[in-house]
Amino acid sequence: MAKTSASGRPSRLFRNLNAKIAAIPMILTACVVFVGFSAWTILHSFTKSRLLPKLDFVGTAQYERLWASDKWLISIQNLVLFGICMLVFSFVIGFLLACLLDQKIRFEGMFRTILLYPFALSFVVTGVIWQWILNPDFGVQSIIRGMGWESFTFDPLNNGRIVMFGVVIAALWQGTGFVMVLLLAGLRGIDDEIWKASRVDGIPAWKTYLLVIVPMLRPVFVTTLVIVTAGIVKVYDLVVAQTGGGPGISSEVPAKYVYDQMFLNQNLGQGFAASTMMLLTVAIIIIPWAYLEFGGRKRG
Amino acid sequence: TEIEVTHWWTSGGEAAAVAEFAKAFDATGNKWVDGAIAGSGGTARPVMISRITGGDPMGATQFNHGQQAQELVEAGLMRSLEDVAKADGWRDIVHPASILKSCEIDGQIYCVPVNIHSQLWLWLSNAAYEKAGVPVPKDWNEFVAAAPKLREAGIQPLVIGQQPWQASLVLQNVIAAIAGPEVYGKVFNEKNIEAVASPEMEKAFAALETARELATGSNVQEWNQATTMVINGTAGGQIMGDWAQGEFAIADKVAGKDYTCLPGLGLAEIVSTGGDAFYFPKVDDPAITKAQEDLARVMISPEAQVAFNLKKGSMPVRGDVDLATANDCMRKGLDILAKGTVIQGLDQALSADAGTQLADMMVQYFNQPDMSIDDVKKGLVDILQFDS
Amino acid sequence: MHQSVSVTDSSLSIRGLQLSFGAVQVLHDVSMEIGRGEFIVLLGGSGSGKSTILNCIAGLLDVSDGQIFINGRNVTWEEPKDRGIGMVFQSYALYPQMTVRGNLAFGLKNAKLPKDEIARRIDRAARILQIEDYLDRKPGALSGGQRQRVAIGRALVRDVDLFLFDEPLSNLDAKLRAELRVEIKRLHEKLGNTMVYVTHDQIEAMTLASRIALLRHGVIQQFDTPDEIYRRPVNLYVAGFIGSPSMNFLKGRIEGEDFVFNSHRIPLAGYDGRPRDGEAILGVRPEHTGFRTGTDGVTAKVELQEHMGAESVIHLSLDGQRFALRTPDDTHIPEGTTLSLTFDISRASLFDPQSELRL
Amino acid sequence: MHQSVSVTDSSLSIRGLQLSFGAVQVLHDVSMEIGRGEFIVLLGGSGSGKSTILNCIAGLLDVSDGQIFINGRNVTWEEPKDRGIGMVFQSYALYPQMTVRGNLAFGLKNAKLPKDEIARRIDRAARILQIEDYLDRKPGALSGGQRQRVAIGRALVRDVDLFLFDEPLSNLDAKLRAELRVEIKRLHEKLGNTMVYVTHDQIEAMTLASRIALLRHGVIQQFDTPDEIYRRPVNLYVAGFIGSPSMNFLKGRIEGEDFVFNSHRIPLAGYDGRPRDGEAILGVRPEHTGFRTGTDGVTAKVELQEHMGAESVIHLSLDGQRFALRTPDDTHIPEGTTLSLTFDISRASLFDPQSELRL
Amino acid sequence: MEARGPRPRSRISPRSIMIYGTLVLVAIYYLIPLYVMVVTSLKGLPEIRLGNIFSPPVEATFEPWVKAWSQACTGLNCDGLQRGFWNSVRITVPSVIISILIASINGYALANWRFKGAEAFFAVLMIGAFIPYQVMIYPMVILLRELGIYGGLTGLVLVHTVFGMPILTLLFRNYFSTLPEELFKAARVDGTGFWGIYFRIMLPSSLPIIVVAVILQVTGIWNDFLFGVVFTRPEYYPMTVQLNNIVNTTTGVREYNVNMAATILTGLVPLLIYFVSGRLFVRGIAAGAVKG
Ligand SMILES: Nc1ncnc2c1ncn2[C@@H]1O[C@H](COP(=O)(O)OP(=O)(O)OP(=O)(O)O)[C@@H](O)[C@H]1O
Ligand SMILES: Nc1ncnc2c1ncn2[C@@H]1O[C@H](COP(=O)(O)OP(=O)(O)OP(=O)(O)O)[C@@H](O)[C@H]1O
Ligand SMILES: [Mg+2]
Ligand SMILES: [Mg+2]
Repeated sequence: MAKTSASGRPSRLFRNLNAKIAAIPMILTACVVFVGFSAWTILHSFTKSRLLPKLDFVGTAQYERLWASDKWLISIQNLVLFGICMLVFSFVIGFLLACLLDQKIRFEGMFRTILLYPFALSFVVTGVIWQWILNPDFGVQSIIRGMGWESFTFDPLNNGRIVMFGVVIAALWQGTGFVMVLLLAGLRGIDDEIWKASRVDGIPAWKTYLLVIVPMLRPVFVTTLVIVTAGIVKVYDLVVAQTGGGPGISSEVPAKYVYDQMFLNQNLGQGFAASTMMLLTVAIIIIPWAYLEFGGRKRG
Repeated sequence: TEIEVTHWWTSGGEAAAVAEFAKAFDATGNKWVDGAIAGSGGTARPVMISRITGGDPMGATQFNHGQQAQELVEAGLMRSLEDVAKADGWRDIVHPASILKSCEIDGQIYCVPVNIHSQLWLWLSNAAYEKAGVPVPKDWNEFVAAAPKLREAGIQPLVIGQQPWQASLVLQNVIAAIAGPEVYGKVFNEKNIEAVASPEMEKAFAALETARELATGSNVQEWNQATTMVINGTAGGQIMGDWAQGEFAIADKVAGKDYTCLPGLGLAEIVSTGGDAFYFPKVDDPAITKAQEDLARVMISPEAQVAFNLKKGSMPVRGDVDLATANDCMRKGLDILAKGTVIQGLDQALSADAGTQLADMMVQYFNQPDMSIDDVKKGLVDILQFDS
Repeated sequence: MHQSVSVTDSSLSIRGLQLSFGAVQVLHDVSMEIGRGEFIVLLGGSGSGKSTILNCIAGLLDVSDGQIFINGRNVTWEEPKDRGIGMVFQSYALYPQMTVRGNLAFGLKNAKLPKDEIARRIDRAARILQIEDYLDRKPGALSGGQRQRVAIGRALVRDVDLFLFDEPLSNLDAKLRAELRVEIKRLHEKLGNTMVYVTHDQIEAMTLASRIALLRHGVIQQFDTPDEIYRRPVNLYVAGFIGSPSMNFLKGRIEGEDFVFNSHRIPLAGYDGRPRDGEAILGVRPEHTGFRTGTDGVTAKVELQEHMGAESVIHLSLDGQRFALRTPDDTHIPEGTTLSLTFDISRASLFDPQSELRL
Repeated sequence: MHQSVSVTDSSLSIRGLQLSFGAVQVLHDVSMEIGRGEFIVLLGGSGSGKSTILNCIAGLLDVSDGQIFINGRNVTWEEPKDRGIGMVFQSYALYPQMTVRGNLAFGLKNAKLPKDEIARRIDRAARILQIEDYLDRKPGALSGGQRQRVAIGRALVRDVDLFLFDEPLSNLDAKLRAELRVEIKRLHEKLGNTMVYVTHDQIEAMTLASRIALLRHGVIQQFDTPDEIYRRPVNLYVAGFIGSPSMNFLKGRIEGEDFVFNSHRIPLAGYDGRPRDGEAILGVRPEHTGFRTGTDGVTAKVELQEHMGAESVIHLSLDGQRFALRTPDDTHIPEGTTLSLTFDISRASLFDPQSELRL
Repeated sequence: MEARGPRPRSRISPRSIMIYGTLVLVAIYYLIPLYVMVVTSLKGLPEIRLGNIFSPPVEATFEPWVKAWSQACTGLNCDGLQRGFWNSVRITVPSVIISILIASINGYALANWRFKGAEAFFAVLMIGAFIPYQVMIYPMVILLRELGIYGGLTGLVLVHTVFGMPILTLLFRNYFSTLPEELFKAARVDGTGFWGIYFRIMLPSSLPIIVVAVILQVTGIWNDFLFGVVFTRPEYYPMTVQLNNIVNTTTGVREYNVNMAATILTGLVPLLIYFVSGRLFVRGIAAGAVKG
């Protein structure tokens, strides 16, 4: 302030000091919770911790056991099946519904609310309701049989081979509305003139959606994909509430495996090993995305 | 002093039983704060462990005794009841002694056993057999023989819930009853691999296959849903522990008249003991420490034992009480307990880890018709090796 | 109004167009007859209904009443693609994930044109618009001007007689706008098709149009050649809208052959019209005002001079009222100088203060 | 470079400013000395670094190197609010949830000024900008021009010596832009403070600036009065950038006193500069080109005429090359007419084709 | 000139029949579970056992609702859901407020005050959003124990704040980057600091995204079971724990009507919030959430 001589350049550290202070919760969460806890988990996955975490290392024994376990393999299969079904159906249905709602229709708000309300319910509630509706003794099956189609069989929750589809039905009911809203928001952001241009060009609406709009919505799809995938990987409550992993262990999922190992089997080490595998998978999927999203290009 | 007690006894009969403890405890001038968490141990246990390790322990908590709490004890988080036990002579009054043994770690007693569950029962619906026109079976063999008749009458011969532990209970039953207590002990306590291949075990495995056949078509999840089917006669029988009795009681069914119970599948006079116990986390507050002692004493007191176990449908942990009001089935159990063979339940014999693995395998067996009995044998050997 | 017009000689004919959005009427009885090869500019302020008319012509909006004929055919209820029009948008509206070639071909492929015909048309359009070098780039890799050219190309390949432009240049900066304006004019001369061009920029309107339709609140104020609109605006609004800086307005009275304003009498000899005695407003454009330093006649004080290199605008205070004056002379005139003004009455306009119409 | 400059006599002084975003250097050694009361316009194409310089002055960006002095004080590392500046933005950047009055008062309240002082300043600014009537409206209820005025008012109430404008008018339509341009000029004359004004519109630059800094790729090309930049552009880029339509360039040679172009010899008598023999480019502005119908001397064919009411631009083809010509005469000249051109050499420029510098 | 061309398109075209038809069918599918829940909750137990789940109650009874709200037992406590309801309120309100406050400050710092490394931390945060919660329970217990806030509301609020942070920060960051940067610059010139800009410029103009955040957090936290049960004492157990106790409590015959009533009661708060602010939700999503 006094002299024009020295550069007076303040230290880098103190520029934006307030912003850095404000970001402390985020930094702590990122470092302590997400990085720190993950590291802790990975470390303990090499131990034979049982009820309590202990640092007596057993090398990769937990992993060997993990991959020899039927239950784990089934869990993985189920997750993949569930994930693929969820992604495909929730995106296809969600997008179709978003397109329908985008047609300047009347009562849009009402339809939107109806499609979205299940999202407000917890997975536990969703699981309970759908368990009830899919129950062969008084649910859909018995209704249709009652209407005269005696041989009708739709009993996913008691049939290990198709039980995951029963879970998918419930999960779709719960989550498609949200996908739809995200995509609808994306559609609303598209320049009206694109539509006009395609109409003048004589492109049928479905073709415009498929060839023009979908590619334009790419960033929205990516965001939605991230959100949906995060939910898929974590799926637990729904399965517990709806099938409890049954019949038998045919609807086990990794998150449940982790939980069961840690708290039912009292074998923390094994649970940690399983969660480490989950972390690894997630990282393989997400890190390239995160890199593209936050690292690669500079924001303007 | 208020003391919080956590447990996972929330079903009708269980809750009524717990209320007896609470009543007795409140009578000592303390106050029982109930911390029930429904579900099973799987839901409740992480909460209990978290709270104990998280430094916010409850006053007392239910655990299945056995190996479950051992690490907590080793970590010094649990309070030793040795003083109380010595003073009150628990070692003398608790019968069978093995029940208290499982509370003992390094010579100290850490828990109060509150009941004995006998897990080896076949429950039969008299109404179902009446309807099918066959007499109520007296043992497993008759039960198997009557099954086709039941099928004809549109009745499910055997109902097994789809939860893993129910499946392993069936295994435990057939081995203990058909292969016999010695073989059972060799297999599960000694983890003797050769015993698995013994001819006695072959018979047991054969019975297991039969059980799977009889259970085909049963599609309930929970044990009490299965029991309900027996109660209203849509199923012939269920293999379940004595806690099923609570359900019969609530439905106002009378043992011997409406339903029949066959201990040891009607073939052997054995009980396998398993039970619940209460542990007491270490706390600093002397008032609570005192209350914990009060609670421990209340739980093992004859009066509370009688009241509790009548409601719970289980047997008291002390031989010196008289269950005059016990019903037909419980009498059978008590008799066997007094004179027959006592074997250790799987909870005690196996680690939780091995137990769950076994259960997972068994439930798979019951659900996948293409899984052969040889897979079970092999799996059993693996699990035993793993646990030894 | 339009009963006896023969249709075949006009390329586009709009008759009694009405349009309401809900309760709000946006277009009021808009009628236009547009000849083949004309360049029509729809000019007006924001919200005056320019885009709405264009969208009606294109078939992107359903009219509430009235009819639209293109090449003598009633297309009022036809699909946009069947009307034989090409359209260019303000935001370019290119399909972002397709190459330039893909953008140009998309509509044609959809119309199931043969491959070689498509290639031929794209080549031609690319040559005309000089976008041959970018044909394989995506729109994201093009500059604003190039994108605009591609957008025009998309209309061009449709091989239609009627082009519709909705403010095609307003997203570009001034310099580029001036350049593309000339290009569009050249293009029109080369193709000779009919164009309807929406803008709110009067320079574009003046330089491009063969006729301008000046709109206000959904009503056509004047539909005439640029020269006519510039010289003989039908009313005050048009007079003020066209020209930059705006026309200067002086309130006064007409008395016989003179316009009396304050204490000055300005002879109306040579005025193009039939003024009647009474209150009137004299409108003189800045560029039709002469000056010299001096204190006789109508005088005004210099307040500010804007130098523009080739010319300058002098802002004056004429008896307290602002008055602008435009001159090709850029020499500086100091603030406060008193100028004596002369008006070119032959190019001035007189308006009735009540009806606001030109006298 | 800047060691010996005395600071106190200039209002704003920028010395050796460098700025990089990551690896990209956006500003290259930018230095300017700006006197009290000057109106400086930063002119340049998109991405040339205009806003970046302005943000550095305001303290909204940290410089990589160099210093900034305001009123003789080194403010390089001071907070924006302590620099004594007011700033006006392109998007107005009014606080949407506050009334106009709240917007104006916001900064003053932050500075903890007494209530009556705040009221006084707001009154004064509102009077100057004629926004008294809207003081209690929210920005959403104002038109574009009114918002822009409020944005200026927000700078005004800060009572500072240095105003920074970042393309304040480019969101407005042409007519309003012209009006507000004049108002800003008036305002400057009234307040007499220093202004730094960013624009890419050369008309704004020419009419407003006391000096223009013409930027390209973060380098100042020329920093001089509008007149000087218009008359004697230092290089081809500047020459082409200023003026609309752009200056015409003719490639040829200087031979003694003449510029030889194709087969024509154009005498250079009266040229303002010291041309040397050799290759050269002659730059002539459209408005400094005379014409008459005829076929002698340099001739060109009319391709297109743009009528603008008060004047017209004639686009010609001169031996196949495009050539534009501006004339206050709007009479129509038919396409294809051959014109004979004359150039006002005293206002033309010659450039070295290699260095692109003016000769 | 008589020819008027084809008649105007009629309002009821096959196209709109298809659109509305599809939508109505889908809407019915979506409403069925709710219908079943409501209908079941109004039936008596015998009727449930006999009838089918879709038939309306012959004799509507509010008994199950009363029971679910104030009588259903968990262990020895037979006061239904009502206690859990107030606990849920006590947990949800501070958790929602604090988590949104912190996440919006983070988003603001990320969007407007970019500093070196900020994006890296944010990327870690985003990856963290995928980690199954089960993995976090143990270390979290240890952390809370070390901080001395295990078991109380503070700890639970912290847990919700931490796990809500990734998605909320993303929302706010994206939203704030869509606000004109010039607004932020203007405020700096006006002498407002980091916090002043946040509280007086950013926060007041972020209503749409706050609505989204509130909805997401209220539903998330209200519906949470795992954290509520693991990180608190029974006196703070949220409604979902009570719901779990009622639904999972197994007396011989399941009281489906009570279960359904309890389920609806538990879901009522988030449902209400959706029904009330669904429109704002979509607008807010459009305003900030869906931009990369
Ligand atoms: N979909 C719509 N619903 C209701 N009103 C509309 C709609 N589209 C346009 N309008 C109204 O119609 C009037 C004319 O709009 P139009 O877009 O034609 O104006 P414009 O002349 O093109 O203006 P601009 O120069 O701003 O593009 C405006 O008042 C506008 O508010
Ligand atoms: N935050 C940033 N990160 C990286 N590069 C930037 C950033 N801001 C500006 N630039 C680059 O710096 C250069 C100068 O930008 P600046 O905004 O100063 O241009 P400008 O002259 O104001 O252009 P315009 O007329 O388009 O506003 C541009 O090339 C731009 O891409
Ligand atoms: Mg428009
Ligand atoms: Mg800029």
